[in-house]
Amino acid sequence: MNLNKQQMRILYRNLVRADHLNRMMYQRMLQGKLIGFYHPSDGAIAPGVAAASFLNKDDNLSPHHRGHGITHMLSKGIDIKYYLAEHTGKDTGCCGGRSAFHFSFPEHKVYMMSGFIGYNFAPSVGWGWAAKRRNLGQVVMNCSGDGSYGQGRAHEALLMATNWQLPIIFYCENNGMAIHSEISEMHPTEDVSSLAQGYGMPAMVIDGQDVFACAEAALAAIEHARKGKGPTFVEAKTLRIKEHDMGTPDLRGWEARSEEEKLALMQRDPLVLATTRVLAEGVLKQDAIDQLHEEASREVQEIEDFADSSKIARPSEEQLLAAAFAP
Amino acid sequence: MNLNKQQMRILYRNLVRADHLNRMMYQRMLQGKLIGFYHPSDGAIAPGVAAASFLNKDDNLSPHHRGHGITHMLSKGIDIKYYLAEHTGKDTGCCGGRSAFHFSFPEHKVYMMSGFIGYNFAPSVGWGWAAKRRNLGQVVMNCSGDGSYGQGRAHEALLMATNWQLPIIFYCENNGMAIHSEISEMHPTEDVSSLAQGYGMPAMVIDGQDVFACAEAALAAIEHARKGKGPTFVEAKTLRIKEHDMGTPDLRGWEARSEEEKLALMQRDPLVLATTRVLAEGVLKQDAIDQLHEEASREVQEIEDFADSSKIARPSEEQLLAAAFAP
Amino acid sequence: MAELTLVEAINRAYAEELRRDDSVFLVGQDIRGGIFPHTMGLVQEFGPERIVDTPIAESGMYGVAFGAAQEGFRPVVDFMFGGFSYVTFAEASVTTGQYYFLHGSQHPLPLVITAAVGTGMRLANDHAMSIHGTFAHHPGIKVAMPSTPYDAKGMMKAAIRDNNPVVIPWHMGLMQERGEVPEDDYIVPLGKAAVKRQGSDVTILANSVQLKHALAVAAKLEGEFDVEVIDPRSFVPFDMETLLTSLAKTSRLVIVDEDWESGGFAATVSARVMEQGFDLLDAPVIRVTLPNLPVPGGYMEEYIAPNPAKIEAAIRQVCA
Amino acid sequence: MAELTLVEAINRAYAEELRRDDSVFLVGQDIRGGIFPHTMGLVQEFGPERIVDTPIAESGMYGVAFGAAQEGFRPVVDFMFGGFSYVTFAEASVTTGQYYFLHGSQHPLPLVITAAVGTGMRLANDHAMSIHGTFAHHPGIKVAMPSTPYDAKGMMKAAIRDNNPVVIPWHMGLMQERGEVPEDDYIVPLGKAAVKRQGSDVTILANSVQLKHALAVAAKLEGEFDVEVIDPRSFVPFDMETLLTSLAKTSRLVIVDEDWESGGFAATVSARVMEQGFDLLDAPVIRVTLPNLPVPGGYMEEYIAPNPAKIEAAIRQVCA
Ligand SMILES: Cc1ncc(C[n+]2csc(CCOP(=O)(O)OP(=O)(O)O)c2C)c(N)n1
Ligand SMILES: Cc1ncc(C[n+]2csc(CCOP(=O)(O)OP(=O)(O)O)c2C)c(N)n1
Ligand SMILES: [Mg+2]
Ligand SMILES: [Mg+2]
Repeated sequence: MNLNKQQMRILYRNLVRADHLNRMMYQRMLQGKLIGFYHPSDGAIAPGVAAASFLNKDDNLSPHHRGHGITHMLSKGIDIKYYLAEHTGKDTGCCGGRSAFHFSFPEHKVYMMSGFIGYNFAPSVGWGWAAKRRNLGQVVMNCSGDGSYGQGRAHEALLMATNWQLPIIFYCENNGMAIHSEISEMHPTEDVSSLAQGYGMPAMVIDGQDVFACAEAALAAIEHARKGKGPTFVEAKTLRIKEHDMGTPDLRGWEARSEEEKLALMQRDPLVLATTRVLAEGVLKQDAIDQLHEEASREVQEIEDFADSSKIARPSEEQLLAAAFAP
Repeated sequence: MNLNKQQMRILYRNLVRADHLNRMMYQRMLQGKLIGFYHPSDGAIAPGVAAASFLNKDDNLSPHHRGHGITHMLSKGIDIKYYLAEHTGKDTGCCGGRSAFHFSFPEHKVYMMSGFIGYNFAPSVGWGWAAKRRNLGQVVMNCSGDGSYGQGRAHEALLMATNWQLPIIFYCENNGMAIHSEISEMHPTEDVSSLAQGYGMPAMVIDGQDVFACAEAALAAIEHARKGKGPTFVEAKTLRIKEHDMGTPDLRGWEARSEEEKLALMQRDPLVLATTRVLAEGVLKQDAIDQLHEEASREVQEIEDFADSSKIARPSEEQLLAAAFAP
Repeated sequence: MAELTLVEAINRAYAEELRRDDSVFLVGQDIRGGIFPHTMGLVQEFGPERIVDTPIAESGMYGVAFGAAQEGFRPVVDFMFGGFSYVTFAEASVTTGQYYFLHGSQHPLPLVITAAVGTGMRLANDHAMSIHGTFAHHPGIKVAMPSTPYDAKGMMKAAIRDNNPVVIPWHMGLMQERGEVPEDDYIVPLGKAAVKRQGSDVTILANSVQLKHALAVAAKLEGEFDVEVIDPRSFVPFDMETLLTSLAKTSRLVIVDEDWESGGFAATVSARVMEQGFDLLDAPVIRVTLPNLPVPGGYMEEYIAPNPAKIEAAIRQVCA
Repeated sequence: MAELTLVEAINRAYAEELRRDDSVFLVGQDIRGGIFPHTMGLVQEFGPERIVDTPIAESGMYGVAFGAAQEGFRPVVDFMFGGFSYVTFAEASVTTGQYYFLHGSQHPLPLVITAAVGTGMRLANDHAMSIHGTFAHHPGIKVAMPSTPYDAKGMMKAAIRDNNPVVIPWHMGLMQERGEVPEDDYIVPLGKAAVKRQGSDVTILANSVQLKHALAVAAKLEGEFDVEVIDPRSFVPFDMETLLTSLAKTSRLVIVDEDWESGGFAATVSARVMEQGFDLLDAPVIRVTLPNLPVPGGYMEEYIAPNPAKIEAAIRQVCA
């Protein structure tokens, strides 16, 4: 599936936005202007942009936890200012400031995050079941890391999705690490997607640094699912340039990762690669690119202003108790 | 791996015993002389006999729940009278009459049963881990049904066993059913062992009605594991001739299984097939076979006498509370 | 009005709700064919699209309900035996309980968790444990349990129509319990206790099989003690008002609960009475519960489960 | 004697037990490198054979501990955050709790479950929930929680040497709490409460971070109320004797517990005091707990968690 220029521009623009937003989150965390923790997405923004940029509004999306799903959500058209407000404990936050890093945009079919790695698999089966029963061509984009496939829940979802031929894309953003653990120790084969073989599920392995390659794979899998042909496993090999979680040391096993290693990874930054390509293929000129960066800076500014000018949520215990159950 | 005659005789003898014991359990349940429930093993005794007859005493065994593990336990050298006493609530039972259908023979490294299908997988990883760390050539024989591989726990065990190259045999007794569910609806490929491909784990599919074929596979997998070469998946295709659980209707999906279907299955009863073979190959003569049956009848009688002549366990609540924690 | 068993009453609730609302469906293991009779005949009427069997994969199975509920369906997820809900407990308790509230109280999660529970079948802990107390410990989930066929139908219908996750365990000891069940579309509201017997000497709070025991003991002690018997029916929300009204009259309370002494629902009620009804009490509240032991199987469960003799002894103690 | 933080004290307990007994080992996720500092330096001394990292597969990870314990090892299994134990709750609670007793009390299961718990990090429910109450609800498992670095070391050592499954959560709010920790090989026996402050007007039972709050409030109210402060330390077994002895003196009790009101440990203690100490009481026992809400994150957890102001208010109420 070849991308047209319009599609490439959408992807590139979202990549720029994702990059700016990740930097903003990192900065704010350093400055103590973010609640809880932040898992930086440096080097790993291409798969999420590709997975979510061409979903329909009524497709279900479960964002990967890295970068706290911002990459995915902005690409699906969600206004991140409500998430930043949430992540700073403000009453304008998407969950009223109650959820810390969790999020919910039900009108965009991004229902939730749970702090349990692997939580995404079982609900995806439910969304896929609902989509199949409704038969309106909805798909489920289930994004999570290589580590999440350790969970038994992943198996149950792969099994049930294949049994029922559900329209689910198992989109694995494989950065080769889970906290300090290397995938070579935690998974026995070269590719996580080898698991798909066990179910007879089609699988693709792609370069996760190449947003365009990722999008081609995502679009193919989405089309496959929309046509009722069942699930696909897409494995994007990506990188983690920074530490797992800000404040946690950046180790491989129990030794520090070297700075050279990380410098080498930066050479394969997805935005660097995509820029070379859009310029070379005449998809965008440099001034258009500059403009995208300016727009993204402005977007970041607006997002931060919104969050910063919002009030800290201060409901009383009684108000909270009154909100515990749905009417 | 070819079996010698001595091995064939051991297998045949255990098959006869398993057959007699299963009939006894079925009878007793009908007569109301068994506590709880019983899941008859008619048609399905060959895999368990093969899996357990050549284990060492210090190898770990997790018996399949069908037939309540009796087939497996007797083949490992466990005296079933303590289990029948348990299953009838007697104080001579292997768990003091406290456990209903559960069992425990720690000195034989049959530690437990839990009522949760799939419970076997995670402890097997622990036994395998311990065996590897001790490095004395112990193996873990992990027996369970096709249905149990629906559990995410199965995936976690397959993954960790391959990562660490643990000496575990994943011995799947695939009778094509789980309660009323057919495997064709519950698993997407022809063989459950296709799952093993996902981990790069070696797998074998064998005729579960042929106790000798099962034993050849089991012995090969055991040897592989003892030599430190890691886990193997062994899938024995077997049958369920009777209902899932005594008292539950015998359905396929939601329709009754036909009597013809079950009559056809009986043609492939493992004891019938094994008898033909031992006679044809001169492993046993008819009078020796008759004698094995007589011995098995006597064994059953002794087991029943032991259970029936034992007293119902009647500890006080205080005695039970005093036994809640290990000293 | 028909005489039905408790499982037949649940069956009626399912059938009526499935007919009424296309978004209602059932998911479980072997519920099409049935392990317990409460789903009998449903697949024939509603088809396997709405009576859904899954592999033995409790997380995935629960995920069907959870995800479909977010999508606007109204699933009933059947764990067969209550203990099996623990196989996916992170989802069934934590993720479920926090979904609505933590995410800003904007999107409901209408689902029903059901399962058979209780002693009496001699199956031991993993097949006999109660779950109402554990679920009641985890906020964001309603929990109720029927004691009669009438309540079983009305409570299940209320749960299916509720916009929150609701846990409805039913006790295997009541499976064949018979009672009048109207054919109309009625509900038993979640959160309302029922005074099953008026009395002035002592209040017994008891549910499910233990309610039967309590009523039998109350009848037996007639003349000696005038026993009021209350069925809480719902644990979350709990009808404290009805209980305190009763205590204002009787000043004495025995709580019977087939769950463990430690951390069970009986402890919660006793602690609340301590805080809200201390001055009403003429004697300490006594609990009749399971001792803190994994439920043994075989004959032994009878030695430890609450029973009429223990209830009677508690009444005598609290009235002494 | 060194001044150590609570996590350093746990680290010492691990190192000493790993040195003493070759059957002791640790299993978890990323404990070699460490998420929290309590495992720092251990892999360097003991190697990856005894400081074992697993994939993100809580059941499999727990299975390493469970199976190895049956094989005679003495594992400590670290769930990172307490809520993650729910991912494999069928095993961690039911199968673990029933193993020894149900199978005839013949074969011990010596393992330690540990994890970080508690509010204060603003991470919300799944990362902030308590687990001691839930585990205490499930029989066959011991549960204790350290409030000081001294207790952390001695309690962890006791747990590792115990022949039963023991759950030892530790509160993130005490991670950097400093205190004297002897270098000797001492243990803090499971099941013994500690009277942290003598008093005659009212007893406060409080643990972990809330013990700090309780002691601060007691000091603040000095002169006005003479407050006795007891740290239960162990929930199962629970030292009822020490509590009743205190109540014989004070006649008033406030229980502070960072767990939900419904089904939490505070409810159990209140109910037991009702049954065993009713006549000692001059006022109803009051609980200061989390309200029945999924723990919100952000600033909001502060609005609902027990704190010194709420404890003080409870003292004033119970002494009124
Ligand atoms: C059930 C559960 N176990 C462990 C964790 C702790 N944890 C948070 S992120 C993470 C690593 C996830 O790895 P992966 O899925 O590869 O995503 P990545 O962080 O590499 O992008 C772990 C183990 C958790 N949050 N939930
Ligand atoms: C966790 C759990 N879920 C469901 C059940 C109910 N159950 C008991 S046996 C069984 C079927 C098992 O199928 P399989 O593993 O193929 O073994 P078979 O009975 O066919 O020999 C089921 C679903 C259970 N005991 N535990
Ligand atoms: Mg990763
Ligand atoms: Mg089967």
